[in-house]
Amino acid sequence: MLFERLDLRLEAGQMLQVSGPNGSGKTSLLRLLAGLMQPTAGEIRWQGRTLSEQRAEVSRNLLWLGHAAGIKGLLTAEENLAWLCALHQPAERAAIWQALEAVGLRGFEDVPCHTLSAGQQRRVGLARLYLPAPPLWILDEPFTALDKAAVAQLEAHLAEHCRQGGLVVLTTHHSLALKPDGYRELDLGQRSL
Amino acid sequence: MSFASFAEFIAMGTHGPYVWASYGVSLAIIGLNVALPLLARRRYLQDEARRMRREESK
Amino acid sequence: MSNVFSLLLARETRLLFRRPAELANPLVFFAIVIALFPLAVGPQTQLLQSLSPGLVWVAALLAVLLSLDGLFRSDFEDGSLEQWVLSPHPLPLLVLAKVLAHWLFSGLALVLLAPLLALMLGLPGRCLPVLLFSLLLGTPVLSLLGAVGAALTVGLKRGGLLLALLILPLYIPVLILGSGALQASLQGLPTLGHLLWLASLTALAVTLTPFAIAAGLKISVGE
Amino acid sequence: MNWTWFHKWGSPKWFYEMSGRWLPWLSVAAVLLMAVGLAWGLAFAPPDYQQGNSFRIIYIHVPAAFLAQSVYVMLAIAGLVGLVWKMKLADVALQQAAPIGAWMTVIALLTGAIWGKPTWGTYWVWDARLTSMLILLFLYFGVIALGQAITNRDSAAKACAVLALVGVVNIPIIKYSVDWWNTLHQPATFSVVAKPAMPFEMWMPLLLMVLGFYCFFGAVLLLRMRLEVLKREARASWVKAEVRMQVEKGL
Repeated sequence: MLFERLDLRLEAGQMLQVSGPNGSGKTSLLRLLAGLMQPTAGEIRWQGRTLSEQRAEVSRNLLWLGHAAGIKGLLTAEENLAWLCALHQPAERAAIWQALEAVGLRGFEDVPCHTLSAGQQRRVGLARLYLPAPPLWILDEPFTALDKAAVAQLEAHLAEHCRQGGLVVLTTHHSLALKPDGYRELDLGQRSL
Repeated sequence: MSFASFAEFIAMGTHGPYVWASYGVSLAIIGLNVALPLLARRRYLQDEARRMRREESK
Repeated sequence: MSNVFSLLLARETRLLFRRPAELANPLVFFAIVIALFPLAVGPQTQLLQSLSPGLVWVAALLAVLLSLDGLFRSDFEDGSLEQWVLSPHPLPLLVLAKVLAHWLFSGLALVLLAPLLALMLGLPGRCLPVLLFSLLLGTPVLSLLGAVGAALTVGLKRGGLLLALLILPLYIPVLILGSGALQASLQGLPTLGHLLWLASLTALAVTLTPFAIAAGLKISVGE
Repeated sequence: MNWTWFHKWGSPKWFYEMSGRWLPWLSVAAVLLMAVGLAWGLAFAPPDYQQGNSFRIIYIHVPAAFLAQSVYVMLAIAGLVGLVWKMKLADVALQQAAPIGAWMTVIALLTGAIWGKPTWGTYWVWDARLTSMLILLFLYFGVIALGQAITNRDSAAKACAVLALVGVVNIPIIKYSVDWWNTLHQPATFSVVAKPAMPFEMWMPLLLMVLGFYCFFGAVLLLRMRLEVLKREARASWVKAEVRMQVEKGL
């Protein structure tokens, strides 16, 4: 049992930062929202209907980035992204190269990912956010292993996504420097269990 | 009654050892299946009783 | 939808060929197990020949099982499975592509290696077509059933032995039919019946197991 | 159709109360049926003209084998109910029934082997029924091992449910293939229960024993499930009250 009596409503254009100490259930909450886990009690609704009623519809609108982003070390950055996009909607090669350039991986398109550093691998995963993507983003610790400049850039990109009517739910330990209008914070550590 | 005497009943023709071994083993297993949950229940209640005492003395 | 199927097939193929050693491992295992039997029971041709249908099938079955242990493990660890589960495409379709890719390059290779090893056990050449067909029809079932176990145990630290425990009993019909076909052919009896039964098992496995595999993966990912 | 009973069954509290009422009746029925069946089968039924008195072993072998097979089917049904309707009690039933089923399989195997000695002259023959029973035991081991290996309670129940469903689809296939394999390799052995026409005083005790075994299974399953429900719902207030009452009764 991680949390009880949690009532939350999010709308387009908002950003929810879930914070709290280790073990307070940040990742679990995100996995529940994405539909990877089923809640013991209670329910999660997307546009008025529960997740299990409309699995495919939710999936079409959801971009999930977990601790591990689904990057294969043996495949190149481009191959990885092409597949991850194909799971939702196939992306053009030019678009993938642009996205890789946007995350500062220009020139690394054809390199197998296992030769990249941890931060670079993280960026390959984040490059999905720069490709045509679904509106709801659920990101688990997107800022880990990134340098200062990259963090600032990602914050700006997330804020921009919210401004365009997207919805972002993320966990992170640092406090965001750039908060969009619809910013909310949920501190799981403050809640009495 | 298909046996004339108790001794005959025990002997089961020449098959006494087999018949009684089967029944013995089976009844032991059945007994085990009844005893284990009962014991587990008792142990659980004892654990709970201990926990309650601890909490009351606090 | 079929586009994702072929894309996944291409991706899995690419992954397998970038680690060729892992493709060879089940084959080497298969050959070693076969080589153990003459050493254990003695080199008499007559004895080995009469045992060969069973030996080839048991060794093939174990080789397939071992190769399946890691089927979903790396996808589980690097988060790929989460992406699959959350994609709008039906998960049974995706896992079918994954298992098909795995079978194409490990199961099929096993089928092609088997005649060579069977000849070493003294199986006469006239039995080889039946050997090939029975393995061709039987190994997909082994792969698919094994994938169910692999999906259920993917989140466990030491899943390998457990996988064998779960899946080997389910392999028994394939083993009986496959080695039965070979035995019949060795004795000069008709084998079509066995092969048809194997074919229906394959059809059954292809239609039903993807759903069980998908359910198993969802459970493992949702833990 | 009225579905309220179904939802009631989903409530652990309702289950605990009802099962508490049924348990004594089931236990009494099991003891009575088995006692009468045993006495009748052991002492009053006539000996078999071919096997002599060793045939009396069927009065436990057959009910145990029956039960072992039905329990596996029950596992699959409970698994399906748990997966489709997310009923927690079905999960409990699945995991608590599996060990009982495995023990019944062990009884069937042991008695079958002992019966084999006077009949075939050896304890183990790869007879179709015994072989199928052995495979069934392995299937039970699989379900139990999987349930033990997965630490998350909900995931363990779901995984066992999937495995039981895959197993139950396979059981007829295994059974037929083993039967067919058996006729191929050793034709015309005669089996523990290959009785064309049993007289009344032979099959009546058998029927009583079968019913007795089912009642026994029901009683033990309820016993195990009640304990598991207490453990799982330990935070609920009715469970706390119940445990307190039981503890005070015991002290």
